[in-house]
Amino acid sequence: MSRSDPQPTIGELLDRNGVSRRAFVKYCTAMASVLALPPLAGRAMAEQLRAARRPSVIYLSFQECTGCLESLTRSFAPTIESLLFNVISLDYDDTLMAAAGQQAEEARAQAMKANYGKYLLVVDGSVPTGEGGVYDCAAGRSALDILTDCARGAAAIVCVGTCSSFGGIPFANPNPTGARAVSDIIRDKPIVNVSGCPPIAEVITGTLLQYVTLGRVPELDAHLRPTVFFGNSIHDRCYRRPFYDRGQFAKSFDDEGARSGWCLYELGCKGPTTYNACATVKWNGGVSFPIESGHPCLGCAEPDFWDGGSFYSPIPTPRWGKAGEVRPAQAAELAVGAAVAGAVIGAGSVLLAGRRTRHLQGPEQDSHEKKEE
Amino acid sequence: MSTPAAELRASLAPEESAMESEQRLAGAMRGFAREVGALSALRLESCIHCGICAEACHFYVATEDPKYTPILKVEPFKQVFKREASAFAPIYRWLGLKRDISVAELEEWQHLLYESCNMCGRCSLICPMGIDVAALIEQARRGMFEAGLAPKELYEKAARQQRTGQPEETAEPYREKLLAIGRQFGVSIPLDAPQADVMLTVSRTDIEQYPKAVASLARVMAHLEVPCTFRSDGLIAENYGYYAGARDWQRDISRRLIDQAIACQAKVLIVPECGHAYSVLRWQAAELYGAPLPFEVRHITEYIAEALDGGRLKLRPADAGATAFHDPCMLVRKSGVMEAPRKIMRALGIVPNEMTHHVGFDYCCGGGGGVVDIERAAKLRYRAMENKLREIDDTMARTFLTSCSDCRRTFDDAKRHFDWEKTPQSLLELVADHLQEQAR
Amino acid sequence: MSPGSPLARIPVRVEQRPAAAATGTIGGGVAAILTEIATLLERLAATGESAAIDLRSLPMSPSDRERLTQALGRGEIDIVLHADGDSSIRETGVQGVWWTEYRDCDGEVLAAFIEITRVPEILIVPVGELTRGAVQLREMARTAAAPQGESTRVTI
Amino acid sequence: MDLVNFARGPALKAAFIFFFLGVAWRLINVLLLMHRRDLSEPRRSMASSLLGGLKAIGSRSWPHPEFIPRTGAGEALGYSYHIGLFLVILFFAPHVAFFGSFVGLHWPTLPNSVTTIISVITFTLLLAVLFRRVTHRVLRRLSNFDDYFSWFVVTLVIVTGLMATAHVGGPYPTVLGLHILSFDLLLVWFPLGKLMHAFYLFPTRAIDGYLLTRRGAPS
Repeated sequence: MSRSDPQPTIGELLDRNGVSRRAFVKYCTAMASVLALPPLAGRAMAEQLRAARRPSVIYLSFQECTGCLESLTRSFAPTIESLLFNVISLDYDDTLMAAAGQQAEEARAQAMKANYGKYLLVVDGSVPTGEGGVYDCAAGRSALDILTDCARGAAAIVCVGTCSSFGGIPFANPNPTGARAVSDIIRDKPIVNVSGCPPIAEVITGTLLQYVTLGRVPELDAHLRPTVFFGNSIHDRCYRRPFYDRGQFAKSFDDEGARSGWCLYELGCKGPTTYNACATVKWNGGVSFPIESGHPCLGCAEPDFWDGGSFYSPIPTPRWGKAGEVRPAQAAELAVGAAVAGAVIGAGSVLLAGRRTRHLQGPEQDSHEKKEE
Repeated sequence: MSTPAAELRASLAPEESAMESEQRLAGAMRGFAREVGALSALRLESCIHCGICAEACHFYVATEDPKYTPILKVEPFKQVFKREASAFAPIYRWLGLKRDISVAELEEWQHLLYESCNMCGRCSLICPMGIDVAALIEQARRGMFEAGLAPKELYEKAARQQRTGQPEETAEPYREKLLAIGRQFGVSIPLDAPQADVMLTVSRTDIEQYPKAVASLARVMAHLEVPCTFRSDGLIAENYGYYAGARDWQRDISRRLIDQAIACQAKVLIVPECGHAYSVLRWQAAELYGAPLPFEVRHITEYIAEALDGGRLKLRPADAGATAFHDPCMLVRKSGVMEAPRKIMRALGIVPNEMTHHVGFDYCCGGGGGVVDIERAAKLRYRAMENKLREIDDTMARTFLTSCSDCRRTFDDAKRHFDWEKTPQSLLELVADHLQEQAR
Repeated sequence: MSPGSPLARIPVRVEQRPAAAATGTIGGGVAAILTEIATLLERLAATGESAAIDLRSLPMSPSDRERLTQALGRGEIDIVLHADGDSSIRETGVQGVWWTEYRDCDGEVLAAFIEITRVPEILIVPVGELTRGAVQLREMARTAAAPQGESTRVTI
Repeated sequence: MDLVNFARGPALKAAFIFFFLGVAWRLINVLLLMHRRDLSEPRRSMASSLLGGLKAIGSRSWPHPEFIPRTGAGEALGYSYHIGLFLVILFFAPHVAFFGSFVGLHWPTLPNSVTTIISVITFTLLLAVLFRRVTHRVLRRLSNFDDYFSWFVVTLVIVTGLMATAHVGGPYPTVLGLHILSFDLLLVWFPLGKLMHAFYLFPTRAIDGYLLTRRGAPS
């Protein structure tokens, strides 16, 4: 799968594969729309992309469920998917590639060697670090080992999914495998996190496309996510926002509010604290997204979403550390316990105060009588 | 010009100025510590520093000087409470978060607690938290007394009264003066009866300055034909221990009266026209005495009003013209004697022109709390009472009545100082002058 | 689904979005877009600068969109672009205002725009394509002269 | 979310415990201090004195008419921001979700536009309150660290809340985290400073109201 330099430009490849200029402009314009770029930028993007060379991509899967890849393969229509593979050169993906075993590993080694310092590393899944990384091994090597090895020659790393971005579900309490995010392990390479469980297909392809178009890592937020997709919270772009502002909330999944499409905040929607493109790009080619289907946002694109309390309790719901949410009885118990402890200490402080004031008053005797003597 | 330190020394009694700094501090701590209790703690803890009490205080209203804010006057007490007895006191001491009070502070507060507070209780009525600020000030004075910082006028009077029963040394003992007043006004003075239903007391101010008021008391009581008596060993109603902040002396002074009342098996002890004497005996004596008093304490206006109610007394209408009445703070705000004087005035056919602030909300005469006795306080006192005089003038009254000899003395003093045209008169005297002989 | 099926017993209600008030008047959103289009048209006339409005970026309810299409109306030109699916480029009732919808092979809308331009740029063939076409034709002419088995399919 | 999880998790729990512990500590300290029984003969019956105490709880909420010219404006300012605070604390939807989860109840909420307007007004009033405290001669003389810090803590909660609503000052989860943290700070500061007046207010009014009524004095 690897090619020898000089690689043809993407434009040449497109021509060779019979993809028309208009089809490509159309694709780029659609992408620009997804990226929320000005509509006319699609043409410029098409020109830039045609002139660019395909980067070699190595796709590593670690502690993951393959949901991200499932999502990715549902990006747009198959023709566009083929377009995607015209834009990048996917030199290693142990799930998708035909080769297996020794052959596959050799392909990776070859691609790494040929494109050292230039290839794009895509990582899917968290990296277990417990017990020396024994929880995830391929070809006799731990994920940790493979990652550090592959990262060395990478131009940049794209973490696909919440697991590789933030640790995800494997990282969730009690994290038996010592799972870590890629950014916790690799600190000397540009990293782009495309979080989500899974990420929206168009967000993955869009990020890769953006990287190829720009030739560098795009603008990122504090969690290293591309701001074009992760710049707004679900809540900010949610079509149910007017209900939130008016204070109209569904209180249960089968009440009048839920049927009327009111805000799901009180049913635990994490939209306000979740940054992703679900409300704008939507899913399955723009058909819908969870809130539109009547379910609160789970906040899957955010770090620690699995440990953030029940999916069905509102954002400000108090949580007592790792133990879970506070129940009224538990809160009352805790309050009473604290109050009793406080009362005991208070009683103690009164004893101290009594001793202190008695001490200050001196021996019990009329002060004036002393003075008179 | 003398230095403040010298001025302070001059304001103190010799025993007090002899005290060393450590003695002062220890004394203050002792005094404050003794006053710490659930009630004072709640009051001290509740303050939110809203500053509203300043607006109730005539010293602040007159000067607009923030140091006269009532709650600020108890600051040393508050500081000692927080540092020694509040919930976090051990932590405050451990971390040094609350300073110890200093002698300099105590000395500064002498002026605030004694010279610029009449303990009139107006601040207690305005506090949105409901704090009885005046009660705290009484307690704070007790600490100041222990620190040897009570002004000499109050200290010496209190000391003498505790020792001898008389706040001042007089050429002729008050007992003799009392009998002389009887002779002068031609009323019989019942004295030292072994048994009487009613024990009478007399105000030192009346004996010295307003003998007619004393005679009027005897005359009214004689008219009512109730077995009553003065007692030589419990004659003076005032309590300078209270003013000075001398808790133990206050108790001893009260006990003198209590013992005499018990000795003559009195059912009622009558306090003459004196506000603080009534308030002290009525509300504080039992606690200091350690038991409920076996007799009732009544102010003479209350007693007369009761007699009017019972039909035992009838009064002739008084030709008083437009009349204003000054409610003594110690009687209304501190003691709830609200209706009695008005009932009496009605019986005399007087409808008073009320001042802007009246009954429970009236301004103090400026002399209460012993302030009228303190020489150093005079200048500020005059300033504070100007507003009161204006309010009285605004009533356009010809006759100006009150029912407290200390208030009367203060207004008389103002008459001299300001060349004020009104003369404060005693309600009791007016009653005595208008007794209606009943057909028997 | 037959009336007796258990599915029929699930209560279903069609969601009405709040903006879709059936008043018949043009909503504020539609009026704003029409004003914007007018401004862009004026600019096009004055400076020749084309513009486009991405319909994805406009939060519009289906009824709003319906009102917008009705307001703009249908023009004289309908173009279908057969490139990885059938996309449509239609002139609206206002000349110079085009309603463009890019679709994929399944007919799903990938992107929708209102273009304010003389001719949508995607229709204009660039110089490179012209020369490439010329090369192709010359090649065809050359091979047409020679005996030929099957014709070559050309993708444009 | 890390900050939010910390703020509503361990930090909230610690603050919650500290709040109840500290409040009980301070209240018990006052309660158990020595109390002398009032041995004087009451002017009013026990029942009417108690009633007087209850009455004082209400009547002291507003100055006696005699005092209004001098204090009305100051008290109105004080009350208005308290009312604003209570409305926003109790009727903003996320707050209902928050407090409701402690007691297992839900109650009606106010529309966000209303709570936002109230918050802005309350914030403005708080600024006015601070300005007054700094400029008014009595307040300036009385004020200590407690007064200023308590103001700061309350205002911080309002400001971070408004920032979260208006989406300024950083990503919403960060600002929300700061908002909840500032509330945690408020819980911790509550038993340490003058905010305790919330607990002392009614007892003090009632007890001194009772004592004054017992004497027949105005209360």
